[in-house]
Amino acid sequence: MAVTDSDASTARPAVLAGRGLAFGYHATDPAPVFTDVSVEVLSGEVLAVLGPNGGGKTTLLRLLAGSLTPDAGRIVLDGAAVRRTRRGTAGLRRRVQLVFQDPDDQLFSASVTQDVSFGPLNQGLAEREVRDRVAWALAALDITGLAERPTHLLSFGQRKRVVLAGALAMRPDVLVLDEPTAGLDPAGVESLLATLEGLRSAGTTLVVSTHDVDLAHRWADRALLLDRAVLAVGPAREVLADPALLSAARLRPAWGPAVGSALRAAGALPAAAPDPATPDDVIRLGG
Amino acid sequence: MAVTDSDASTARPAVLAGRGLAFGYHATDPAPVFTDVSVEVLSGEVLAVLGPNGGGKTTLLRLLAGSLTPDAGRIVLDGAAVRRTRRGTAGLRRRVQLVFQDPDDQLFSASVTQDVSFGPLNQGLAEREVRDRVAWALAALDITGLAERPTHLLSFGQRKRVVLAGALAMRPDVLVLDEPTAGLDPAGVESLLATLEGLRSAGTTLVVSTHDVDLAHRWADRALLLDRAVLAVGPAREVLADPALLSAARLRPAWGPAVGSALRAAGALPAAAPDPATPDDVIRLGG
Amino acid sequence: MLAIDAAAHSSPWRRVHPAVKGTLFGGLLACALVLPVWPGAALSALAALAVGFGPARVPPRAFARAAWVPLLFVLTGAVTMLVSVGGPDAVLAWAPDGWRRAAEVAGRAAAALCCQLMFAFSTPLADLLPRLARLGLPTALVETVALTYRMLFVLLDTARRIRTAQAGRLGYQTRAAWVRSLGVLGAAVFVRSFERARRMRRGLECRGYEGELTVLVDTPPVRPAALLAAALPPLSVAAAALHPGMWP
Amino acid sequence: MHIAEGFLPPVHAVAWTVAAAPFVLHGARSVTLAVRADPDAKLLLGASGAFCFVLSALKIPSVTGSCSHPTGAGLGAILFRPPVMAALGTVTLLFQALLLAHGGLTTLGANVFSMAVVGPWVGYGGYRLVRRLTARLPETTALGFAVFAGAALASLSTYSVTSLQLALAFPDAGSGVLGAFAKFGAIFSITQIPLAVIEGLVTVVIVRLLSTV
Repeated sequence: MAVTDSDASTARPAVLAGRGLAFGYHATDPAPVFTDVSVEVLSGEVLAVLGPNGGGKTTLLRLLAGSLTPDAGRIVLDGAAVRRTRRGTAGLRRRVQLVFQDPDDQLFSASVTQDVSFGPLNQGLAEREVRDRVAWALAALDITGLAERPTHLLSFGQRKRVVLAGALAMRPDVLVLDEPTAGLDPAGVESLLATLEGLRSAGTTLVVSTHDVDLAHRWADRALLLDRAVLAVGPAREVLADPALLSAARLRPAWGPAVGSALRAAGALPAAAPDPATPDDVIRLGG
Repeated sequence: MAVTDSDASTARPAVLAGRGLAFGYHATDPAPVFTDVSVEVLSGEVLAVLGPNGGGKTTLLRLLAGSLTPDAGRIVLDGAAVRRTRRGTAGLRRRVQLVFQDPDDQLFSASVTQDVSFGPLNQGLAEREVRDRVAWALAALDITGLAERPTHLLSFGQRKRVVLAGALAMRPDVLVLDEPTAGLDPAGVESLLATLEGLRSAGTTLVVSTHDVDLAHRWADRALLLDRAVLAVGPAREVLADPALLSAARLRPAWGPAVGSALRAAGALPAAAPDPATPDDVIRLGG
Repeated sequence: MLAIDAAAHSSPWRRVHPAVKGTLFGGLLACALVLPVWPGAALSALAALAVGFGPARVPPRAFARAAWVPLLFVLTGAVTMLVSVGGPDAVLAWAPDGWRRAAEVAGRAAAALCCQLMFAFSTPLADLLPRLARLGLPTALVETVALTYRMLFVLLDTARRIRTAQAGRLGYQTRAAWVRSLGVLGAAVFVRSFERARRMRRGLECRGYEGELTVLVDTPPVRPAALLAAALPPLSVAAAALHPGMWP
Repeated sequence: MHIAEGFLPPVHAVAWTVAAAPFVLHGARSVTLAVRADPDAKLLLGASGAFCFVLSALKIPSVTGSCSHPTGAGLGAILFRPPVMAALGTVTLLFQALLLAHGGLTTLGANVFSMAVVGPWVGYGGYRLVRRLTARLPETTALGFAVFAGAALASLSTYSVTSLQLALAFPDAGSGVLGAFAKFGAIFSITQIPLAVIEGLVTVVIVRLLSTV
């Protein structure tokens, strides 16, 4: 049942990997979240992590970004295991930036500029370079106009962008995003995706957790299904087109591949055409 | 372009209505959220309120539930305008219960039973009847097993259910839910929908805000599109099948009607058959 | 979220009346404090540990982790009793009988600590709060304390997440960064605490809140037999310690 | 620096409880009156109590390499005034004893006296005094000095009272209470003086940020 991707990993090098990861929140829950999870993040890809709530998505993301230390197993950055020292963790955090689901957990400063400059200042950069970094990050997220605004007067979508700018200002190689589209309206989702796509084409690797099977199906290069263990990992178009796999991960099937098959069977879509990615694609077919 | 529902309102009486509502958060924003919004909530229906973030969904819900007082216009309960007195507001709040998106806004007590008992006790009921109400509300939400649990050790989905039970224990005529499915995984959404459907068939009227066009299309009786003004209101299957209307409200089209039309055009779905509600329906068509 | 609280809520003794657990562990605590340290405190500690790890099934690892900090305090404090300062012969000298005194104080405190921890590990604080009203405290005060309990978990969660986010952006790498990050964190949590209060008022108003937060509190009767049984271990410890003849 | 459960002889434990009682009762009365006057104050005070608890659970770096926690007495006194802080501090200490095993139930009175009574009053006094002395300096600087003094003095006085409480309970065999006070003071000063400085600095950052909001 599991889909493997032995060939995909040969094409691009793994920039980040977790090997045999185990983790549990022992203080409050005797049962571990998972005991043996391995994952490779390939350079330049979008890796989507999907699974039910409580399946360990956030935990895996936090382990990969050095925000939690695994009980067993290790994190490998550019082929070298990350040491469990202060310096080792700092090195990992500098290269891999985690963005949480709730922007309020990460917006702790009074103004946008202050908040985005927090990371670069901690890296000990000169003030001039900090300013450049902040300006660049705000421009990349298309929020230069918000620079002087107090954070508590921003809308939810704006706050999400400021948090992303704060992570980006660290110039990470890998951005790890926990449910980046949660709480955004459809227009907000589209515009955030366009921004993230821009970052990806500029070379940033993206790891994204989501509940949205259709979003992952149309956007991610690879998908990993996680429910206290890796249920499947492989090309998103294959893994997320398999209703049996998705049901095992307590997810609903994606519309795109289901509709694509149905339309192909009905002769309304050429056999070689890709699955529709959005309802608009379906409407366009008819029009 | 606007869809009206003059005929629907004749079938069922309006239990709750807002007429000519205007409101602004003057302390933080000089621009009003909206200046003239009218809405009718029909007895026993599920009314979905959709629109972009910042379009006024939460504000409208709070006005309807007596959590905000309109700058202009009035709230009408069972045909009588609600007075802007303490008693008038208290009466409205008793009949119309609002459940916020974040359960931590409404959970104040250390244990589930204690928290759910607050509303009924506040109504001055005898202890015996309060106990019955609590037991009934917990059973209706399928969380009888959580009765003795501390609220702070519950998952997000569980806390959402406890808040709902707390609202239900007031035996309201109308439940107003702000983004009830936000933050839930697909399995959690399905199970909550089943629970809400149970409440509806027991006679509770539901007003629900959501971003999820497909969810509203398959579940709601009527839909209202709101973007600082009412863009459309009418039967959900009509309003949410109209891509132009949805696009005006900065929403994406729903999959269901788009796929239904495409399949009908391809001859894969009988002309009289309903639109598929979920990807599973599409898969079943092929199988 | 807090280990002791989480363990107490899933304790098999959660349903035992707080007065019964209070009698048992409070009695043992009194024995540890009042009786001759040997064998009184030792017996109290043994009884508390036996009952705690036995029928009350307190998780040993969590217990050890919780006991560590106060034990460190006890040991540090006891160490000072080993020496005497400003004596006639030397500025610093071994205190006469210092070992015995330090051991006595440390032993007593360690025993008392075991009793306190076993009580905390089997009795959620939430179950004690309603008793405050029965002690005659004003309702306004009891409700405020109960709200503090509820909100502290929400705020603790917020503080942890902000801290994690700061750490992810290298906010705790150097001492200077640490001070700045903590200041930012403290200010953010303060602002959030007010925001929480405001939002909770808004949320509760919809549930009919007009100033009172009355809730249904289950008041299981205290069974005299259970109280008696709970008093037995402390009484036995007291008897054994006061009648050394029982000891060979 | 919480005195652990069982560390004080019973007579001392009772005596410190009696000493702290009037302050706590006074604080409880102000809280009760505030809530009766405005029921919504209940939510604010509950949130403030939770804030005090969370503040005292933050980890601050200490010289010994381990971590310690701020007392929060100075900040609490500046934000909420000492009488209210006596009540909020007592709640915090009770919660700490039962939820974190920091401090005990029989030693609650002694800990309340040092952390919820003396600390806040000394801190508040220091804050007001320095505020008056620096009235001519620019506002930000003056506020910074005053807050630093308040927070650091609150922390230092707390640990001094704790040392005194221990010295009274366990006088030195040769030099009595004074010698014991020197001993306890010397041992705790290794960690507590740097902590007081750090807590002072952190509190300055907090108050500066809050005054800009």
